[in-house]
Amino acid sequence: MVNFGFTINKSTRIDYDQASKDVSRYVIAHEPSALLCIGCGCCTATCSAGQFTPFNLRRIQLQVHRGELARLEQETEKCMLCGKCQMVCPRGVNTRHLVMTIHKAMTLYNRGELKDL
Amino acid sequence: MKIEGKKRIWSEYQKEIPDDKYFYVRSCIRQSFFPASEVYFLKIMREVLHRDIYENKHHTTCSGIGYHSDVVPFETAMTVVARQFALMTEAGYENYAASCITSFGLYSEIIETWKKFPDVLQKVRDNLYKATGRTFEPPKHLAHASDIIYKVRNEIAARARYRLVNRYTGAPLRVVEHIGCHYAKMFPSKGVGGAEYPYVLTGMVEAWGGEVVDYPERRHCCGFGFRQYFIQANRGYSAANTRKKFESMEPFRPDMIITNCPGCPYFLDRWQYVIAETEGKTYGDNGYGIPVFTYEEVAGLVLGYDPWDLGLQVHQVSVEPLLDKIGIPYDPTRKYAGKDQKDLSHPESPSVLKV
Amino acid sequence: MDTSSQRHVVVIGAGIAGMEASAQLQGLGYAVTLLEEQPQTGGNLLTWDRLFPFKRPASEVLGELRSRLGGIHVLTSRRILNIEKLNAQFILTVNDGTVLTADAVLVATGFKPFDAYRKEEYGYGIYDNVFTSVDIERMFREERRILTRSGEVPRRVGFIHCVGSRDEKAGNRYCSKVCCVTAVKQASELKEMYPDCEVFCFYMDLRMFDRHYEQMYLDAQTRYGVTFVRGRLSEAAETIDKRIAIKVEDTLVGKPMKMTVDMLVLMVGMEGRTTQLYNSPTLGLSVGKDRFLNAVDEYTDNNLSRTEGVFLAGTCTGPKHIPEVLADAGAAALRIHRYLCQKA
Amino acid sequence: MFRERFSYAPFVWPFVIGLIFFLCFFVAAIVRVFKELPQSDKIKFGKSLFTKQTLVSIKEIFMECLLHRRIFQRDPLLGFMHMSIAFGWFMIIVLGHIEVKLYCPNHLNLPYFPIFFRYFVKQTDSTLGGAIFFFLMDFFLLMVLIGIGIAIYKRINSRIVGMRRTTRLKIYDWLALYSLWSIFPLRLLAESFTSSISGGSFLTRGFGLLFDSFVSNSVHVVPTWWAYSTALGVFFIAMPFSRYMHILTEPFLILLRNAGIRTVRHGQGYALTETFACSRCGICLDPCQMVLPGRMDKKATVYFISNLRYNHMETAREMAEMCMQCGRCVAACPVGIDSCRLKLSVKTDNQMGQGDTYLQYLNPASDALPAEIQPVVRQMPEKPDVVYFAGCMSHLTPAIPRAMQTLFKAAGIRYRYLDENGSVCCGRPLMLAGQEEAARQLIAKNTELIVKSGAQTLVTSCPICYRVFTEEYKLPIRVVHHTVFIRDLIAAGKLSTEPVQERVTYHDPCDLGRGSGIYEAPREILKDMAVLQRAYEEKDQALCCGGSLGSNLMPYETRRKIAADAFNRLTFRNPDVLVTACPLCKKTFQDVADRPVLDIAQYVATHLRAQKADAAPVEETPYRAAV
Repeated sequence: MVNFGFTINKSTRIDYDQASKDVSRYVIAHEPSALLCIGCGCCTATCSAGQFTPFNLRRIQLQVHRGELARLEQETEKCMLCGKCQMVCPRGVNTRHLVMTIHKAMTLYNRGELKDL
Repeated sequence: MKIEGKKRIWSEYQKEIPDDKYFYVRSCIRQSFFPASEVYFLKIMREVLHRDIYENKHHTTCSGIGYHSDVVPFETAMTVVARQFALMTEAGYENYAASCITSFGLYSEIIETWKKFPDVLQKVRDNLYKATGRTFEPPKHLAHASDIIYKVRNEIAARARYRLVNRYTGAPLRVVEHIGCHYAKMFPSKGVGGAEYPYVLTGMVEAWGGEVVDYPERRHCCGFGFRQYFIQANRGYSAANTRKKFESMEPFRPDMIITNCPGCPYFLDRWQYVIAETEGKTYGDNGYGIPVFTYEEVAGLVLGYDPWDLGLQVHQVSVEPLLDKIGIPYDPTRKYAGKDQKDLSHPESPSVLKV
Repeated sequence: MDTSSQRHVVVIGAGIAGMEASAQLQGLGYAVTLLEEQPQTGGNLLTWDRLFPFKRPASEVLGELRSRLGGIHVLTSRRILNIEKLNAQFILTVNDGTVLTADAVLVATGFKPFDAYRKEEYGYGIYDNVFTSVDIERMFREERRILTRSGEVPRRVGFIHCVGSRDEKAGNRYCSKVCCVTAVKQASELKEMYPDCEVFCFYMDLRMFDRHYEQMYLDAQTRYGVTFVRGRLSEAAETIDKRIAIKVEDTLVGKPMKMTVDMLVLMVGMEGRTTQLYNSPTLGLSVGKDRFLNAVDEYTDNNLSRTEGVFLAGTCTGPKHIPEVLADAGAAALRIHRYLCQKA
Repeated sequence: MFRERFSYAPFVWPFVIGLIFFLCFFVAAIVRVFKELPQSDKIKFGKSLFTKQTLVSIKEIFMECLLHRRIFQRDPLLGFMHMSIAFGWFMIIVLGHIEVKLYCPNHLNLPYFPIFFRYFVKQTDSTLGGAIFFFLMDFFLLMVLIGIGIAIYKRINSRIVGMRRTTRLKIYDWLALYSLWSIFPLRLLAESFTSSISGGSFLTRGFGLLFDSFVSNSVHVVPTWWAYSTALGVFFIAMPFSRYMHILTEPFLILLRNAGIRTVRHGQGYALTETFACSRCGICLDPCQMVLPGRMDKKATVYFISNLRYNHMETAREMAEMCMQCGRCVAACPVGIDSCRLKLSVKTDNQMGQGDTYLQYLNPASDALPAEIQPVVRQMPEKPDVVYFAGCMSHLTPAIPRAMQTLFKAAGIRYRYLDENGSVCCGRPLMLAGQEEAARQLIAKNTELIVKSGAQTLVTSCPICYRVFTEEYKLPIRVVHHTVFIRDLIAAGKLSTEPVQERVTYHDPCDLGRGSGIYEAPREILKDMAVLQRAYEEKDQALCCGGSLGSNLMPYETRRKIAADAFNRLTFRNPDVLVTACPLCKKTFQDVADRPVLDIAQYVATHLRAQKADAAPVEETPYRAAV
């Protein structure tokens, strides 16, 4: 191997064909109201944790479905579970449990224990 | 793939390419990296097809590289270009032919600007006159050199000694055509076949017996990108783009790549070596790369010129397997022989990429 | 009925608007001639299988509209060659040599679907597995199955919203209104047909503007499991196995995304049907930059053209869905009635 | 006259085997429970023995385990049923032993002897002593039989004892139930058949004479004693696996509870005792709003405990995650099982992340939080009287903090609004989700902020916050919910309200009422202001609004159904306004309300009598306009 003074960049785009759908499947199976999201961002706007951190449930749950799983376990650990998001969600998504489910799924996924459903 | 659909689009993007009488300007990059290509363009046009192609040794860079690297302002670039046009006007030509794609893009951009803003043109005329005492007229027709070869592709085909056909199987060679970004992406109407499905190189390949491969990332940049290459730390980004193209074309198993841009053949060729050496990946058969050619090189091969005279020894990816496939004879001992058989010494062999 | 004293109205275009307006005018006591270029009445409705929001068969709606045409002089496969105005009467020359006189003319020429070829980068007509929403309806209607070009059941399908709508490059700045709902409908129908097929809708904004449509969207998400991605398709390309590689940005994630689908469905928008008629000096129609016809007043006189005796109805004045077209046609009939009463 | 006929008969064996089996099980269970108790709890228990507490416990055991006082309070007939079986049986056992002691003082008293006393001992009922014993034994037997009769009828029609539904039983329950039902009728038969030999009173003698008129009693003596013994034996063997284990577990539970011991972890120690103490009487079914209107019949606490007991952990976990933690079942439980705590202990199994990764940004070393919060702390007046914590949810009901600020100003109180720019959550929602470790981080951060304020009183508008502030925070200052705070201000004459001509119903928020025992303060405020109409279900019977953060799983449609149902029941008497004292209740009810739903702070602030000129209240938006 030759050292050229640089390495070839990895792609940062979502490659949906290659992305893992396991976490998404797990989350939908355990919290079906995840399907109801329309990405309006109410949850993120009202978020207590979002005041202090870049915690963004709207994006996190989409990342789950696109298989963009890097650091999602740590991301969900920013949530205080205060439940404000659940009160403001116009679609009735069970957001609090959604966070917990994503965290659970990510823990299992990172341990390689997420079984194919 | 429905060819009728493409034909319908090609029919909407036809441009007028004069048959003869061109003022020709060279490319900074090409005359350094692939000098034979420009030499053979002139040779083919003048000696084989008997056209009038005029060249003036006083022309300069168009300053496009500086412009696209954000170091030359547009006003400066326009004045530099105006000087080239002045040389053309002085020589009595009205058709301007550029060897470089970026030049072609810049000329197109400048001419369109002048059309829309005549006061800018006036200002450029004033500036040029003040600086050099020259006057000029914008060209009546602007063509890229590949447009001209496209125009005469059938004449070349009629004189061809070889065709882009696998001599063992009789099947047409699978050719990837790669168009320089500045050819038609900025002004789709200025390119033969438009920007989405450019026809300029496809036309040549079809005329010379090959078959064009349409792969998903065909629109993607070769990775040169000017700024991305010039700074060493950013080269990984440049190479990543090239890799994306190769990953996309790999399943189609192309025999060769034909290009019409100065940077593209260089980067598509050299980055194959870098990808092989950093990631261990090669894209051709048996550990070789996919050979990359300029259209002049391909035209030269088809017409039967000696591969080493066409400068194919300066390619990183070996061309010999392809020459064998077509049936073009070559003398391996002459590969690194310079003028008067002087030994130019052999390059070191890469550890991964087979040469 | 005494035809000699009856006023005569010519309706141009036997689509939904033309048929409905004709029926209403006849009900008001006018003699009506309904002209249609195509061999059948029905217009764009003929090309559709089922209609949102309840997936009612288009043929049923068409049957109902046709059943109201009794007593109306319906002339199909006719083109108008010339229109003259003599005093207050219009004299129309039709391509079969007939000459019609009319006290009022209703233009109900409708729309045509956007020609998806014009979005070159989507590869319609070039790649085997790129289809339009019209193609999908035809498959539903004629083949009862949606299959790829090579006859296989698709495993992943992408619906692209706003093809030829809200797109300066395609020359159409407006929203075609019905495509979003149609995409939701077709995506749901597809999931109903193939529950294991992954279905994606790529949208810019989801415009579920009317009653029941939000419910359709909700059902599509939950009952059918359609995935909605906010992002417009930038380019499509064919892979070696004739699938379609697409590039979009998932704007809500904030990342570009690459995906391979077995079928790509382009939701083509509505375009004004710029026929010869639009240039007729007698009709004096005012054509907008968007190729839809301008009414005298978009608020209060939506059915009035700038020429006395010439009226407008249906999608020739802009994208509309069926209930709007029916209401518009009824309103046009009443405006004609008022005009003819005032003249009498 | 008294004569011992036999001292042994083979039919005693079913009973003896059953009893030995049961006693072994019971002793092993107690040993296990003790071993599992944390060291501190063991000490607590040791210290509680032979103190005044023991007397209290004994009294409670008598009142609850025998007389079933709590069930009586709920429904007299149901109470009578339980009391007659438990107390009657207890008295039969006690009297039986007294009889043995009295008449056979020297007899080697084997456990079966008092049970089959009538068979073994011939006694005359013509003496006074004999007559009294015979009478008492027959009396309590009759008592038990009546209880059994009601119990059998209850299975057919539970509504007569005030229960809309009863529990579904398991196989061991059925076995124990049928054997229990048959024990006393069989005893009656056996004693009746034996009455001509060993004597009897009104019941046994009467039945004995009756039977004698058409069957030969002597033939049936031994078989019926066999049957009686078998029924007892079967009951004892089935008991450890059935719900009847509660009979002996409950007294033990009372002892532990009165020693201050609580659930730490499910399946162990106190929690295990609670699990076994549940009689699955089903009294918790009717109060549970998940059952009605939620239509999740199987999610009620009784089944949760049953799943725990039979170690169906996945189901139990799901039920714990579904429960709203409103505490209505706890309030209703005749055994006093704290099932809310049990459920939390189940939820705690799933800790999200490690203590050091979860909510890392709250770590003092991280400057993400202080940057946002510190300015608030710095702006505080030198020494505010009160630090006000509105709570996360109150930010969704801005009328509440606004009203509180009006009241602070009107009463001339120097306050600091701690979470004006958003807050660190109080931690209770995390606790309710079982995330204890993470909650501790929030508690630490908030404690730091509150203490830094220098105020002597913390006022909060949110009962959820209030509960955790009082239960888990170790704050060195007074913590008060705004209901109490306002009540005290009015009582001290610092605030005064105008009379309002409208009917008001007060809704007790779960965490404020059942959770913190604050029932009277809001009522005192309201009854002086307006016509306070009682809700049909109030105080510890109060309904949950359905918005609860206790449930992780409950879908939105169910919550809405529960909210609508609760609202309808609350407004049964058609009040003009519903007043509550929780932002979550207010917000949840507002979505289903047909009349104004106001927080008590808002209500007071709206009807404040103008007092001092210098404390001009912030103008309150008329709440009518909001509906």
